[in-house]
Amino acid sequence: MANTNEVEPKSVGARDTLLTQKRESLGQDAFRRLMRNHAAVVGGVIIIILILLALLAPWIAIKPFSEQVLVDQNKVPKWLVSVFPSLEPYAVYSNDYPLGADYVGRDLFSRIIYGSRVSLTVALIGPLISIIIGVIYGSISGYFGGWVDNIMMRIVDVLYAFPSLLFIILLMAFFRSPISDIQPGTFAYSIKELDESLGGMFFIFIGIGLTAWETMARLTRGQVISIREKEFVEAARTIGASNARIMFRHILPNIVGPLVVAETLAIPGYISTEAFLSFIGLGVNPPTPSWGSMIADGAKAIRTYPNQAIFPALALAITMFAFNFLGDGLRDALDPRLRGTQ
Amino acid sequence: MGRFIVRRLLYMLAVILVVSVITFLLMHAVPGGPFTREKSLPEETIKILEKRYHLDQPLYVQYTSYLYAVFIPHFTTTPPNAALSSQDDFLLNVKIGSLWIRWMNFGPSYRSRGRTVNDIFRDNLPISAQLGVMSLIISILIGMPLGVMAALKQNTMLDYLGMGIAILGVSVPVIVLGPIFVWVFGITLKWLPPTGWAAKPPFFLGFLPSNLNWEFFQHALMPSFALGLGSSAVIARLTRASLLQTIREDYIRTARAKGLQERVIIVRHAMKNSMIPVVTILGPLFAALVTGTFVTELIFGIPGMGKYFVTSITNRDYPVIMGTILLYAVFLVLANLIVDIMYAYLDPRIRYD
Amino acid sequence: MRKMFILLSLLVVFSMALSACGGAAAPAPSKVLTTNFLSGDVPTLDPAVAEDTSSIQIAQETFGGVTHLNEVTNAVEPGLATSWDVVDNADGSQTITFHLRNDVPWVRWNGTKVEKVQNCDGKDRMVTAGDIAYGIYRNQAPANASPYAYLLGFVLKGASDFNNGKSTDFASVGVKAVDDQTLEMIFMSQVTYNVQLAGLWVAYAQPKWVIEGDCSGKVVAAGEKWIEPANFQGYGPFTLKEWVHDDYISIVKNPFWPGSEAIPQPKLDEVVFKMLDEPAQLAEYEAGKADHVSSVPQSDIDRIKADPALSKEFAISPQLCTYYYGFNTKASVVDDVRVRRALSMAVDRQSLIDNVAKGEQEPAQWFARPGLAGAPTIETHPDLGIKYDPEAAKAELKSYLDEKGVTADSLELTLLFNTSAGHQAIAETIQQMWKDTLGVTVKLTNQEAAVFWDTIKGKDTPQIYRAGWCLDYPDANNFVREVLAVNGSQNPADEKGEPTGGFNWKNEKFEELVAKAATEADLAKRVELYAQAEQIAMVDDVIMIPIYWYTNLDMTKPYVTRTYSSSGHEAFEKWDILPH
Amino acid sequence: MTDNNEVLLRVENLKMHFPIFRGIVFQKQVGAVHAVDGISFDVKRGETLGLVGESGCGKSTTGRAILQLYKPTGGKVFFKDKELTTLKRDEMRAVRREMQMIFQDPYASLNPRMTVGEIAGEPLIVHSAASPKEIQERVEQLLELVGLNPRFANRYPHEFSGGQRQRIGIARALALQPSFIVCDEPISALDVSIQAQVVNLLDELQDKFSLTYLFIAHDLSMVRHISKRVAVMYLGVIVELADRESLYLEPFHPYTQALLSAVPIPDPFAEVNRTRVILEGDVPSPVNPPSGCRFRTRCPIADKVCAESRPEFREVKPGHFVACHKV
Repeated sequence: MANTNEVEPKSVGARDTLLTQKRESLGQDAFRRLMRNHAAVVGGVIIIILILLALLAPWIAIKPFSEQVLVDQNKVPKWLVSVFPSLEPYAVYSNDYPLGADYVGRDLFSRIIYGSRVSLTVALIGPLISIIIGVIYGSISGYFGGWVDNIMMRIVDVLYAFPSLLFIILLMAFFRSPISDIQPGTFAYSIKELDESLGGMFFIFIGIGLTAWETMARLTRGQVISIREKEFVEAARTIGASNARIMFRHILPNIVGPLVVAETLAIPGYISTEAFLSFIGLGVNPPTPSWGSMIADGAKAIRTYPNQAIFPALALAITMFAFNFLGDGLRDALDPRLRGTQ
Repeated sequence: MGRFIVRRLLYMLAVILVVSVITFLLMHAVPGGPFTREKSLPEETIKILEKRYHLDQPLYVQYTSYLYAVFIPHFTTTPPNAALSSQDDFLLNVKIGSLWIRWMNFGPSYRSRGRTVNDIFRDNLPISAQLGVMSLIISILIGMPLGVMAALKQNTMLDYLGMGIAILGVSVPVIVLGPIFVWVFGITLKWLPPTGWAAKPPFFLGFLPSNLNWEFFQHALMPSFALGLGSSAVIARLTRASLLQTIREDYIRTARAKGLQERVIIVRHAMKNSMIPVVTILGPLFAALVTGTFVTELIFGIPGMGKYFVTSITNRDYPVIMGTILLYAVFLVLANLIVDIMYAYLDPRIRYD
Repeated sequence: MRKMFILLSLLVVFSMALSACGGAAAPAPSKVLTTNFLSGDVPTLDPAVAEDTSSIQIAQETFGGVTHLNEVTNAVEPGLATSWDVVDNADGSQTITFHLRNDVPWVRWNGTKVEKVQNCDGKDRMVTAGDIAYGIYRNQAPANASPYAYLLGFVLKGASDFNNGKSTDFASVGVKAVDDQTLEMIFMSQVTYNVQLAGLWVAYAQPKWVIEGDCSGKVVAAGEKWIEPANFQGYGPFTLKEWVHDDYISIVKNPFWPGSEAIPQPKLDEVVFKMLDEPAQLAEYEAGKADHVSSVPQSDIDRIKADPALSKEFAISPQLCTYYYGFNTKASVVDDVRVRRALSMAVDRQSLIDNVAKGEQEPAQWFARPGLAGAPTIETHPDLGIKYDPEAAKAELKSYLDEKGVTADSLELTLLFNTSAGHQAIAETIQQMWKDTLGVTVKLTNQEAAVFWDTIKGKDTPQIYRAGWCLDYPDANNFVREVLAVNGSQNPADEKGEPTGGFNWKNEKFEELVAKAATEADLAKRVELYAQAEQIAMVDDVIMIPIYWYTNLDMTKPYVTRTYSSSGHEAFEKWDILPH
Repeated sequence: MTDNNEVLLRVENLKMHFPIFRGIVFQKQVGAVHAVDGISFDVKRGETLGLVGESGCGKSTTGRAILQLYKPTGGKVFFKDKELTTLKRDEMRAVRREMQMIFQDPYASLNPRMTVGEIAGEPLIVHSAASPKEIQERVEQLLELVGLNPRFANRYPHEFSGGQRQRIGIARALALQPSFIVCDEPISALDVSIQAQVVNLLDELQDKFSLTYLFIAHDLSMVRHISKRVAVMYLGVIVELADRESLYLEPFHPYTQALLSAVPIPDPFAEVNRTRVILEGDVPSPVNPPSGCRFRTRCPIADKVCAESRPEFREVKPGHFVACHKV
């Protein structure tokens, strides 16, 4: 805070020179500092490329993700043998598959491209759910304080102590149960339908949202409490601003930074949650590819056909790197204490 | 502080009660029962089995008798003899005079005949705890130095390299890392045993391996690393962020102005204060690691708790589901309590009453 | 920080101190074979309540029945009984009198070696007819709630009523120890597999004195814990030495087992079963820490077959199980037999086996896997059942489509399988085959296992679902009748005998055939009866798509000699480790 | 300066207690911080009342309780003819147009995410249906008024110095043309060189708009210049209230005397002769204030009676009120 530039105008002339300087908002300042962070820039570029890949998958992927050519199963391109020499004795070559074919003869490359859709959807939906629920919840709890806060936070504590993974398994088992238990027209039925229409991704969202929003709510609450006591909030109350105005105009804009950073850093966690759910067989419905399910399938054959696990794992790792570096960069850039450094 | 701890412990009890209600209702709501088999059992057999485990009673009776068995201490004059019935095994048995105080009967496992949830806790939890503690140590030993290095050399190659290594740990899932470890170190190089755990019950003090020798560490090395690498990234990043903030505080400048050595400044002044966010994450991390991790235990063939977390649900082994979830909740709440106490140590401004 | 380092270094010092105490391991006995079970603790070693392969495997090695089934041929051989007399009674029941050998003592592992068990008088305890009757009593006692009580319940006189609590007197059950060496059993019908059932694990002898206590308290009752190593007593070729729950079980040679042609004295000193996930099993094996892998992961087969050393150790042997897709014959679309037949004929089983399953399984044409008593074989019935025939499949479907006036791609079909990568690969492949051959798009859904098993037998059984069946006892009756017939395990029915789910199927002719086959004494005629029944279920009514007959893929180190079991339980008493 | 005797604000027996909860399972109130414990005074239109006391004596709380930022525990606040403590939210909103506050910390009191124009214009948005253009014009006027270049309107607070920021705060307080402003130590966080500028600005504005101030400060020298009357607070109560001249020349209360003796005198000779009254001990906890006279624990002249009864707040000279048994 002590770093604020003193711009006390001493004379009219000084004022004019000041005004001719480019003025810079907090956002611009943050952006400028973000752009200086090479890792963050690289991360951001990778994410943009990934989004493009996901959107343009039908044009980039060389084959449909579900096309099986049974006789081509486990085929590998020639170049792969130089990377994994252990493949040599039994590999069947086919250069039609840039990264090889999987256990039923589907093109790994195309599936990785399409698989980015699931991972990126998770990367978008996770924060969405956790921000919508978590921020609203945490704001209410932190702003009103007192017994409201007490009750709301105790609820979070209970949910926090509840292993969400088991909750997902139980939910999935419940909603993917025989049709007779769930009658059409009910809420449960629509959820079931929604899940089916999303290719089984709905419960991944639920699972991710479940774990995520509690952390978000706690973070938001803490931030709101610290901002709530600031004098500018009192000032807003003095002029008669409504609770909603104070919340949206004064408190939220001031906590957005930490929240954005926390979410960006949480994204890799969501992506790996999807991978884990896929590993225990609770992921997307086949044949929809996801990196998680590809890794889970490939990991079983990792000694025989390492490419089937390693390439999707590589895709996952690159994505996680990108989000992590971007998140770290954003934090450095948005931290008001670091403002004006470098 | 004492008051604070007592309040938190009582509060923990409330959390656990709520968690138990939710779990109980949820697991009974899920279709498929504990005696659903690929080869279906005759209805009569299922009825007999349900009667044996009191599953034919109304849900509220089942729940209250569960609570009674788990939460209410029992006072008897008969010494514990869990042998005859797997329904009569208490975790805590204390003899005062001729009176036995017995507490926490988590019930029998439906799947493992003659075994109780308490048996599973006694045999498997220590192993998960050993693995968890070791992987936590590894993640701290890797994560903290990386984080400190990255913070001190912010935005240099060293920073990117350090964070890169850390993130790599969390980016490559154990599903891939584990088998690769087994392949490289277990099979190809034959440096380490590919699977298994060298410690077995009975455990020293109930949780320490009774044979803490080279063989034990040989077995522990790969799984601890596979598990610890993931958390080391979290620790590294938090350390970095927190240290970055701390070293810009005025008192660090003052320390610099005093002409203190940089090393002294970092170790004595900055580290302690930047540990608070790191300690926060250690709580849940510890709880998660100690209660076991499914994938790691499966890949490395470790007889820990983690597998029970997933398989008990698949088997609809109700007492094991309840037991493991409550255990997890207790660990989590306790871990958070310990974190809060650690806060007070790290930051003398924090007082609880 | 400093405190933390002090703590850490203390821990290190402490661990070093402890490691100094850990002594060198005792020299291993000469012939220890290490093999494995699947991951997860073996649920029980108590034969009375055992229900899974691992439990039964241990029970089979440490106990034994009156009769014994050859692990390769599944022929009935003498076990505890050296001979038996079969008498058909006028009321349709059958009395079998087993004459037991008198030289089998109860033994236990005393911590250092196997020793004989003494009775209250200090004499050796020998296995008696009473011990076997007690075993059957425990299996049927309602308090024990044995999941497999029904195996005997179906055939043994009075057993079912006793198990259900309708009768509380065990004397009403058709089991009697006439004297120590004579066991009399009364069966409800004169079916051929009574002798087989009498020798199954549900009828093994059990040590009453250990379970309930004896010798006026000198032998303390161990109750449910009698199967723990400290209490365990057995009499088979091996006995239990160690059971580290969820980790491993080890059994040691019982030197007091007299041995017979069917069950010889073991050559191995000890067998260790490690409980490991499939990939971990293989890793242990390849690292030289195991001598045998009981099942090889499908994904590693290519590599193993290409490896000069491993390929020699790799073996494929038949296993008495069948993999199939069932139909709910009353569900929409598949309620027409032409659709079902088209779907069944469109599955290229050989291609599926070669490319996906990879275990050299046999393409299944019918349900009861060859090798079971009474089951037809491909050699004798090459054209029985259903085969891959894309043209015929197209024709069947066309006739249906033309009649209904719809197109193939408008058919709404769902295939349900339980969540598993293996099932998924097969489902994905067959989905593609149906699409390529018939133009039908089948939706795949999966369910978590416990839910799935309920679903596929419930009133909303999906149109097509995955299933499989393995033997309880090696007779075609266990397959054809106990699964497919009304009230069979995959064809539940209400009290009136009307099907309610599963196959949702009833065919009077079929019922007649399988009932008749059960009691038919002439083997050739039996096979014919089952063949006719199979033809009805597989071709006329198409209640299922038989996909393949299982094989077992395992690997054994070259220095191990062995037999290959088709029942899923190995006979380790016939294995040996050669000097190497 | 108009000097009619119209009372603009009257505070009667105002109490502000903050409860303290304790309990293992069920939280119950075990006590309260007696931040403000029954104070009465009035402020006349156009005057400046200085409110002085050590930090923690409850003076800022008084300011906030008057503005109803805290709900007072007891007592009444009359503004013009309205009793504020019983007003509904909407009615209070209307009153807020007339009473504003200038805050102590120029850094914390401005929202860092809003531009100067937005900050100064916010009261207008909240309270009037003025068009954006009107608001913009008004904001420019306001900035000009407090001595800032109107072209700074779309800059952010972090680009300004402390003094400039306090000017922004003043502009915000003036936006609704209030008649009464609580100045909560507006200059204590500023450099000495800038303090005078701000005080002068406040003076100017008071003349221009006939404003009424409640000027809160922690030492007497600060309010001397600006206040017409001064009230001295100690541990939640007012111990002395008088005209500036009367108070500075003839302080009756031992606490006031002690405070005044601590003020340096700009005349070096007088400074040498200044006798300083040094107070012993610490301020007692407001959770458990001393019985009788609040000041007795540190009072050099206290005796038994001071512990027994609470001194009455009485007029010892016309317009000079003191709460002390010994006067």
